[in-house]
Amino acid sequence: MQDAGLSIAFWLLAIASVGSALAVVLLRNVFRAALLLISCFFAIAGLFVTLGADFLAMVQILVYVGAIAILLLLGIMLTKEAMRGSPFSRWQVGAGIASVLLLISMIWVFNQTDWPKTNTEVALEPTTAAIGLKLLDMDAGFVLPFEIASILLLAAVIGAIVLVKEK
Amino acid sequence: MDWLHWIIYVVIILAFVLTLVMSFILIERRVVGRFQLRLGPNRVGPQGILQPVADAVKILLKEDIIPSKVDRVVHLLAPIVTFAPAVLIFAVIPFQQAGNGLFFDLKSTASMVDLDVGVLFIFAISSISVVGLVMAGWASNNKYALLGAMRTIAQMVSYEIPMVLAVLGIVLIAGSLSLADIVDKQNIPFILLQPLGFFIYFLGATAEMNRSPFDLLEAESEIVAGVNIEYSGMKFAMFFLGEYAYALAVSTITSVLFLGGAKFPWGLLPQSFIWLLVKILLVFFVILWIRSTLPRVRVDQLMGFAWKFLLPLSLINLFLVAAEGMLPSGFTWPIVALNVTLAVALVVIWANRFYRVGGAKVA
Amino acid sequence: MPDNRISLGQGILKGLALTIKHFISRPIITVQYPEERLVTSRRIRGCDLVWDSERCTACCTCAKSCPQGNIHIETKVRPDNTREAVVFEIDHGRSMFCGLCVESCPFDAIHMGRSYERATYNRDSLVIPKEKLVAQGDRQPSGYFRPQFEETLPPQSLLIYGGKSSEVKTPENPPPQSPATAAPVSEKKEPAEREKVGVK
Amino acid sequence: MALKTEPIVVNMGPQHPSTHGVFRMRVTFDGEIIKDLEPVMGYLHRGVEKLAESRTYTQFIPLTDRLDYLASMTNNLAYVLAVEKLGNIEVPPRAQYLRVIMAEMMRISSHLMAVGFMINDMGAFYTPLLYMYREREKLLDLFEMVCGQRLTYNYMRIGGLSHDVPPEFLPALKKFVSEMPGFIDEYDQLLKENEILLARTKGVGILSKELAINSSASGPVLRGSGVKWDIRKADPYLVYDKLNFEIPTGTVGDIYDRYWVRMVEMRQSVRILEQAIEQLPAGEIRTALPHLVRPPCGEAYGHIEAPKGELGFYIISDTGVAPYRCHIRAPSLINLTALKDMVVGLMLADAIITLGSIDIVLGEVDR
Repeated sequence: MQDAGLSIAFWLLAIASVGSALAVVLLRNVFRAALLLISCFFAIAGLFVTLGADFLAMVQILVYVGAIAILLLLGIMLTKEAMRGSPFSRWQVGAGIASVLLLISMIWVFNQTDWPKTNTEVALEPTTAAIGLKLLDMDAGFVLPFEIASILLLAAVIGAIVLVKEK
Repeated sequence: MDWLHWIIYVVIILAFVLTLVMSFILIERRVVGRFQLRLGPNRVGPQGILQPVADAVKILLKEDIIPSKVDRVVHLLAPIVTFAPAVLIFAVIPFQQAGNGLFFDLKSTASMVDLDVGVLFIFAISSISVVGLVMAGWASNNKYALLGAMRTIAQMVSYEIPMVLAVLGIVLIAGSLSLADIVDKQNIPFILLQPLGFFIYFLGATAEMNRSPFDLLEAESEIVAGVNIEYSGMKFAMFFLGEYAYALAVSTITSVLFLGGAKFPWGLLPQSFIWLLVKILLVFFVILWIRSTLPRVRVDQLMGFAWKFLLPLSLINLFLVAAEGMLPSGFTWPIVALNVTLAVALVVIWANRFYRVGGAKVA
Repeated sequence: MPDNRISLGQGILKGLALTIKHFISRPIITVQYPEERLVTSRRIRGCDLVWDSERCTACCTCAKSCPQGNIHIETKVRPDNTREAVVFEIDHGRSMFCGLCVESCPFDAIHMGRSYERATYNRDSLVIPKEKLVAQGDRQPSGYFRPQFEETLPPQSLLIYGGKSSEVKTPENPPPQSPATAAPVSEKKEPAEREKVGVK
Repeated sequence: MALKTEPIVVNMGPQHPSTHGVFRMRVTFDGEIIKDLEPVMGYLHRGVEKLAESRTYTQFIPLTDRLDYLASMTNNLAYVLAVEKLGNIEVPPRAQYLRVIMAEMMRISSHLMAVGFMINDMGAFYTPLLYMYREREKLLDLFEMVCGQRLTYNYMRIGGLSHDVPPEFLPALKKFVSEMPGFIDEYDQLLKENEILLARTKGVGILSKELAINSSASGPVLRGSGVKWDIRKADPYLVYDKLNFEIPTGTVGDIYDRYWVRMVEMRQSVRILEQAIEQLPAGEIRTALPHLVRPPCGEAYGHIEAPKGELGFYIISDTGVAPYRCHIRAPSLINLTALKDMVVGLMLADAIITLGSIDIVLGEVDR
């Protein structure tokens, strides 16, 4: 019963995420495209939930919907021709070829990779503490990459402040 | 999976939210009226208690206007996207803890679902309502609505950061993201352990729910109600109810995180849902008190306040909590005294600094 | 010189203290209108004119003094060589109640009214013919430029005395004569009725 | 980094909650920064000046009530002063004192409204405004007692007043005068040090001293910019030269200075009222004049310090019963012309409170 429910949820979310992602690309109205991008983020958060990654799902919504997509919307509001969308340009053909090549290579890589498979049932446990331990544990964790990433972000913040500082 | 549990809690939450939202509307009008030496609405029913019903009937009977040049789909979806998150938040609110209660005992915590990431859930969900407001502002095809939407984005994104950082202090003390756990750990209300965190959270939450003095999104005197300028009838009612539902949500979250939820302070009396209700009303009264006293800040001052005042203070607060976490347990009262002193001192010092660096641009 | 001190939040706290003080201890000043009514000024220029057909000599001074030209009078000469107003109409829809007609009447034949509830559903009924202009029911003359009425009217209720009538706190003024000739507008406007509001 | 942005033009008004009537501002925004502002007036134009030519001198008095309808009594006063100057009409001393009392009561009432609505434009949810309304209501009660109306008084007459005040007026006024300073203290407690108010008003909407003089501004707007000019002192009319009071002046000319000047002027008005009540003589209140006033041929300009600034009536007589020409120098209109210079470069919210701090009344702007 639960498996069937999870399967249905997975397929619905998968269709929603792929469908809205396609719509983001195909729609002419940039604002609606951005809204569909938000719904795509949502569907992906739902996929995380079906995988038992509750922390990641919440962070997905908080960061992608709450911050990134919103800033995207702000940018769109400041554009003048948002309703008409982006005009055709000569980059179109090149972009099409590049994306098809990327798709083919990704499918090929996915097929070639030898994925580790497990047959045991994974218990749905809270992941927050586990993630915290993984990130910050002195011995088994990724403290150094974590701190490097922090420094990188700090540098980016300072850079942004310097850029917009009033002369 | 207990389907009965879900259905019962959906009904309970909807009833709780809708009745309290209705009574909040009345309470707000009566209390603000009393602040202003007026009576407020007192004609419909005894003491005006049926006024929200009359308002609802009026607003439902209004003509539903869709301006000709709006983006129809987005225009119609926006009120729903704004209203729904405010109700969703209540899914994780623990209405009463497990154990001995005042009138009845519960085997498990009375909440729809006790998520392990409850605090994150609240912030994640509440950030969605911004999308609804932005949709409304954009789709209305009105310059005031657009200005309102831009203000909304700037305001919500900025104030979320100090708010989350302030609540992180609570999470550090409680050692859990689950709201039920947080309430369980509150032998003394966390407002005493975290006065500075409460201060930052409360101001941030006031801004997040567009209450005075941070009600720039609506700013009737400037941008004429902002995003909901083109809305009428039921669609406007959704925005209106959403705003009050969000006020209710903020009052509830504040009560749960900082005031001990359903617990009576120091456990002097058995815990009960009633204490939570009393705390919610208390927090809402403070919101109304502030609303009926203060003028609105300007949009750049609002941003300056978030980034130059609240954010540094919340970082200092987080650092202090982490440092205090190193101490051995058993020093509760000294820590309370220390924290209250530090909070007052830090606010005064930082306010002074905020003025000097020109955050508020006082000539 | 304006004060230039920098403040650290005490201004906001002072304001909050003031509002909570009002919340707790100040009386509500609302008057719940249809049930509770304030006594209007003795000189009120209410929204109707009261015409005394006995005293009117149809001299048309009021019509001439009206800035708007609202008063319409047609006269005829009686056998005893006095004149009589055949038509005496006032368009209240255009009146601004300046009271110049009352002021100019040499025979005290026209008075301002004391009522203030004269809303109607159509404009035609705002043009009032002479049959309806005479003092009747709640259409009573006020003391505007008519000191003989002013003495007899009930004293005005003032907010400065908490909404009570002005005579309450000024014992040096003798209470007014019994309102015999010009009765107060209606029973509801008795000062005793009004006092409920002040203590609320 | 310079981003190229598209300015947006917003029509604020004629139906906008904060334009204090039917006033329209065509504002060009860059984001929320004002690049240009064009006031559009005339939505309430009723041709009052022309109407004066077809009314007798007395019949025009009720029409002056409709100019600055928040300070009707001072409009009456300025007009009758101009006519009295034209016709060389003496006014009995009791009437002069009562006129001063009425004018100062009106000033308190008008300033209460001005400050209250300015704070309201700032976003305070009506509380300061309603506290101020409470005091204004007491004044309106007194005006009603004197002349029977609460808004359009029509109290002044050429050569005096229409009535003497009733006996219960002076005790009530004395009580008001004794209570009012306490209430002004309360307003100060609520507003004067409020950090949000300071942050919103200090250094915002600055009108420099030179510009204030050059644009012919008057009243609290001019005094807020630091110019000590008050017609009550500069060209004393009625009995102002027998009364002691001070003229407050600001330093910077920002919104806070204008607010502050108004608050201090209220205190000074209370002071004037105290003295005027004390000195009030008995006697006649109206010079006997013919029913139709016919001033001699000539012209006269009568001006007073109305709550909003210099209110003047310039009247030309051709010995008829009506003025040949009547020009009204409306302080609101002339103060409003300085609006653009005050707000360009500020934000939307600043423009609203700058407009509020000028204290316009559209009845007077458009006439």
